[in-house]
Amino acid sequence: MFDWKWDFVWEIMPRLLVATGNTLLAAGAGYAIAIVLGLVFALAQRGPSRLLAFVVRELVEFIRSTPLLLQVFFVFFVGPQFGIRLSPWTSGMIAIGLHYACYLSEVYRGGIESVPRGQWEASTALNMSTIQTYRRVIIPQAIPSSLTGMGNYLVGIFKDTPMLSVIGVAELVHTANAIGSEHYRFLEPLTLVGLIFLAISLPAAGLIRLLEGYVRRKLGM
Amino acid sequence: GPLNDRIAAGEPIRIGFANIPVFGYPDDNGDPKGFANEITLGILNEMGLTDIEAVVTDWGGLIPGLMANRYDIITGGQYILGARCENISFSEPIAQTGDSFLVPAGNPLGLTNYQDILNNPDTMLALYSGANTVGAARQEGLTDAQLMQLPGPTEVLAALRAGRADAAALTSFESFYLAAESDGAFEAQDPSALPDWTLNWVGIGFRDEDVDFRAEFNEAHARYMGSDEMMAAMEQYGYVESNLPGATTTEWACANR
Amino acid sequence: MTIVEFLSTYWPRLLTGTGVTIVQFFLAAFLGVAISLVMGLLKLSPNRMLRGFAISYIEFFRGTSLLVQLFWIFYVLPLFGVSIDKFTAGYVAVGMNIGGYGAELVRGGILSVRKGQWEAALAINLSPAKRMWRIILPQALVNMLPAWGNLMIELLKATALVALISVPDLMFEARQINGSTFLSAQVFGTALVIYYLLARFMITPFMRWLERFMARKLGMV
Amino acid sequence: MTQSFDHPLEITGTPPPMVSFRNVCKAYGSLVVLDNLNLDINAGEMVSIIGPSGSGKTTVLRMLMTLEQINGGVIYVDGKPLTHMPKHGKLVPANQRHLRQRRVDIGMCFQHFNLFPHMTALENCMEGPVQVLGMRKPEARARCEELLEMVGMIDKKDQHPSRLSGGQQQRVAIARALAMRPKVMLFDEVTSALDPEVIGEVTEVIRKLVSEHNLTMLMVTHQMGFARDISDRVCFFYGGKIEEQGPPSQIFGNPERERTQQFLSAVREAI
Amino acid sequence: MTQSFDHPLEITGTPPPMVSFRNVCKAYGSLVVLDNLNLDINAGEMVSIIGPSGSGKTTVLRMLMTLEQINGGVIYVDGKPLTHMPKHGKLVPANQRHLRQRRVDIGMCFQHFNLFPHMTALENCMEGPVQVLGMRKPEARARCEELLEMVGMIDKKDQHPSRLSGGQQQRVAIARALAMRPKVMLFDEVTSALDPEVIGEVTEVIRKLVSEHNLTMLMVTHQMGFARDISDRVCFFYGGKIEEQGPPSQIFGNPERERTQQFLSAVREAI
Ligand SMILES: Nc1ncnc2c1ncn2[C@@H]1O[C@H](COP(=O)(O)OP(=O)(O)OP(=O)(O)O)[C@@H](O)[C@H]1O
Ligand SMILES: Nc1ncnc2c1ncn2[C@@H]1O[C@H](COP(=O)(O)OP(=O)(O)OP(=O)(O)O)[C@@H](O)[C@H]1O
Ligand SMILES: [Mg+2]
Ligand SMILES: [Mg+2]
Repeated sequence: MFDWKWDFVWEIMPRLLVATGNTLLAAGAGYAIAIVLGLVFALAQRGPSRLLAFVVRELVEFIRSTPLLLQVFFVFFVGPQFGIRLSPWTSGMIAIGLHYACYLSEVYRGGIESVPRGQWEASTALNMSTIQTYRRVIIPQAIPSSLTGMGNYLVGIFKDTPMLSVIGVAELVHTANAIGSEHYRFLEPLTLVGLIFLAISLPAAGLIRLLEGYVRRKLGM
Repeated sequence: GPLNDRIAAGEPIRIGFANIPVFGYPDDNGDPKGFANEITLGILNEMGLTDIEAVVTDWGGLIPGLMANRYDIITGGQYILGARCENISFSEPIAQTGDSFLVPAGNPLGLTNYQDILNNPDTMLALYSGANTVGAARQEGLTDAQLMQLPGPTEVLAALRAGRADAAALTSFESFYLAAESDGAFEAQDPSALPDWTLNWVGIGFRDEDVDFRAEFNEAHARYMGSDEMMAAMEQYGYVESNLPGATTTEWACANR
Repeated sequence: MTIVEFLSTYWPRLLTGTGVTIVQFFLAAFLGVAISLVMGLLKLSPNRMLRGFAISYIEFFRGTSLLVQLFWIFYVLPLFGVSIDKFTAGYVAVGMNIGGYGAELVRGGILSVRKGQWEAALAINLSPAKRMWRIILPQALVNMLPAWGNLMIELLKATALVALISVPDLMFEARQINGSTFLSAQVFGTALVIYYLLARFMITPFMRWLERFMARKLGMV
Repeated sequence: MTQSFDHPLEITGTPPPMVSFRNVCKAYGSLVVLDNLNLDINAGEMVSIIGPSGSGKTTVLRMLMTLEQINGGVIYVDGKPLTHMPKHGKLVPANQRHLRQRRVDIGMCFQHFNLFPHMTALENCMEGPVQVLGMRKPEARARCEELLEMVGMIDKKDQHPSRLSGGQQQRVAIARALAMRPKVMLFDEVTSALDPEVIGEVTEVIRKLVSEHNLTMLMVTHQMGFARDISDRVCFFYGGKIEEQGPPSQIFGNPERERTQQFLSAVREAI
Repeated sequence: MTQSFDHPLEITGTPPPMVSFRNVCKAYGSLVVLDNLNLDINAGEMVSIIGPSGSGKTTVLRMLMTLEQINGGVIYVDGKPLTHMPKHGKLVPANQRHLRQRRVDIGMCFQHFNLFPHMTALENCMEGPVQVLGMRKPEARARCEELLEMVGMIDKKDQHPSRLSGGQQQRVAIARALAMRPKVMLFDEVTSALDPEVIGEVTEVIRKLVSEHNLTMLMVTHQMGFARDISDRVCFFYGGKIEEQGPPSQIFGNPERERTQQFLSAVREAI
């Protein structure tokens, strides 16, 4: 029953590799946005302005509580009704970046809260400003405990790029499904998608592990 | 084959289909509807088989589910294409149909076929990824710059509404159905505006192992095709005489499509 | 069709779909938490075999996507003679996938507990299991809870993928209704709101409550 | 924590005291830790706080460092209110900006050190001068290396705190606080992890900096020898109040109150 | 860390010493902290370790608690090897199981307390007796409440560590360690955060438990008074070695070595 066709694999490989490029690009750009924006969200929620904290809190809750698929859909198809007309790529990367920024802001929050209170007090005693305290004392110590979460999302963001297919970005899963419907064979394309994801995420996870080790050593932990 | 074994064991025949209007879809009770389903049920009835179980699935799950023995026959409107014939077995054709462009009401840009798109570089054509229309568009000289490949009808309609695409290439059944459902927002173009070679034949899918059952099915198919009984059932789907497959065989479609 | 008409026609299907989604969520969450704990702990085990096993599990389930895993469990395993019904296949796949991500969070949380706590537990000669369960994990939990809040919401959204193997959950019903009516805005809008309500008013409050509860338990308020 | 200050307290004396607690109250929930505390410390004065465990000694320092909010009263530093600010002729609880401005004058060294684990000993010391005082790096390094030298930690200056012994960490913490040269220095049991030899050295360092820069010093200690040695005045805390205060010779030699005598007789026994 | 022990060391004497360091070496990277340490402690003996900061006092306790791996030599407890185990007639480095078995005899109280933040004072104390010794809860509670009473912490028994003052935390840590009644107790500067009055009380508690249960005690301290009061023998550590040891009267009254005299004269000055 179980038949695996190698020649079919070689036939579809080039198309999948092109799609892999698209996936990498979308995920990479989205993650870059998310890393920075996530920190902004996390800090805004701890900032002095109650109103800003509330607004950002609700925004984060809304974005992370609703499916990325529908967000992408809305940015791309409903945006033009409000005069926002972005290309599929731009809307895709903004949507995915925004979505992951909300996840990362929660990861950062956990990291920040796990820094012992004594560190805040020591910074106060040196009369460091809030910004200096975050930048020099709290965030460097929050990073090691945030790294696992950040690693999870780096590995995870690749697997969310299929959401971009609803706006016609030809990423990996989209392409594999197209190949499947053309040939009525889904086994090879979808399995290859899994393997390609694995080939991307293994080095990514390895990189994070190295980074974790480096940071812990750097902190003398 | 396994299907005959099932029937011998007194188990129901499971037909699998995705939710695609006109071709095959479940009604509100989950009962199989659509012309491909009706014809399949008619032929099975002709064979004296009435113990049927309907399984609704996702489009992408149709073929893998058939292979994984989660159902026995896939209905739901499958074009008989060469690449597909290599991987599953089709019954003799049950319909022939062409494609048709769906455009905003009044067709402001006058788009009726691939050449119209090609001649107006600012236009964008929406189509389903993995569908036969993608190949057809490419063959007509269109490049990816003017093609927007989307997962399904929902996205295609959204793209037309948002002005992201100016026309969509769909099967004529779907095109007319969507136009009718759109309260006049869209209209379907004449299928004959598209080249003859884009005409396709629809078949019912079987596992390769069920070659014995398929032969019996084809025998009943020959008796049932075009019968008054069938044409009466087809009325509600807009399936007319010209949709009958005529003399075309699956063998020919596999070789030429 | 107005939204009121739409809802009055389709509410029974959306409601049963929501019910299935909730059941899938709880079963998958239960499985996912259990796997996270086991794999997270195994990855910290001094035994190379166990560690290797955990690493393979984590990297495999994080690395290949849930989509591919569902495909394999539902459509490919039967080719090897293992046929699981769709409902079970759904929550098992989602739970095993989330378990891979959760395991990393567990590991990260454990590593962020200060060294003095390990030493103090050792000094009263707690067995390794009790040391972990009674001293380290409760403190690790506090550090990782914000990230778990994310993961639970992701889990809820991930259950939407079981629609692809025809588990009649909310997303499946929404797609079916959309497939026959093309009332995309109403259908997906309603689904979006339901997912949002579940996440925002069930999961998030519960996780926040848990965070506060644990913080209180640690006397950290 | 709203209060009404219809009659803002005035600070008298010329020059005004460097630190001045006026009717300060502090409670944790229902536990009243400090009850109407009044304490003036003059510029350049070195005051030790002694007293039984849990009597609120650390709390006094933490309030002055603005780490705890007070429940009543006002604290003045250098003649100006610290915990409050004037507004429409009244004193209202201070906002963050005011606190930060006034905090420049105060530095603190913690019982648990609270060193920054991701910085070396030298980096820990340089952090304040460079980031807060805006000092140039070479200058800050020179100042900090000198301090680390004085506390006998120069050879460990490039180690992270996790690789230092208890006493070594404590000396780095002392150097870090002194590097800021605030007007008022607060020390919370900073000699507890030090051996007697090092205490002697550290006492010298503190004394030198105090006289050179006219620092005001407030320290909590359990080591009576250190208190006697270094301070101009000793305050004995008991039950949320100052039970007795005076020059060390008087407190240690001739205490008036019964509770003080009792505490000190235990001390004599223990040593 | 492999070693060859062709001639496993023998422990002599009847009864054998409770704790026995034989040629123990310890280095952090290139920094040699302990160099061929030999030290025997008899059952029921109370030994204090004094010495300058960074001389390796804490390291000795941590090695005995098996928190640090040693680089050479063997540590015996109760006549049996702790850091090693016999295998084919040779001593090989111990595995986790062996360590865990032998560790029952040892308890330690840390300089930084390391209380479990998620448990109240009482729960902290009861954790060991209930979970490790398998004691019934009411019994464990009775024992722990008695201990907390003795260290003056009974009224705070339901507080979490974050709400306790430094001295209060330290007393809970002492009670937690004593509740286990190990054969060998290790104390690392446990009186540093305590005021002299409380030191007196705690000394009494320790003395009482030691004589009642014949505990062996090894403590690091900077408080000479405490060392003199409580110990049968005082070891002066210097430069990774025991420079001098003997009964307190000898060490404090009549030290032989120059380095000891120097250290103690600083002490006398500081007090
Ligand atoms: N993890 C480590 N890595 C490197 N060096 C270390 C480490 N731990 C301790 N040291 C060094 O080993 C030496 C001895 O440390 P130890 O903690 O035993 O000192 P100590 O005698 O207890 O001093 P103190 O009285 O200050 O507590 C110190 O010089 C310290 O810097
Ligand atoms: N965050 C808190 N919540 C509740 N009570 C607290 C808190 N911090 C301190 N306390 C209580 O306040 C009292 C005074 O604490 P403080 O730390 O000022 O004592 P201390 O005089 O410094 O004692 P020690 O000499 O033991 O350090 C103690 O009884 C303590 O239990
Ligand atoms: Mg204190
Ligand atoms: Mg030490």
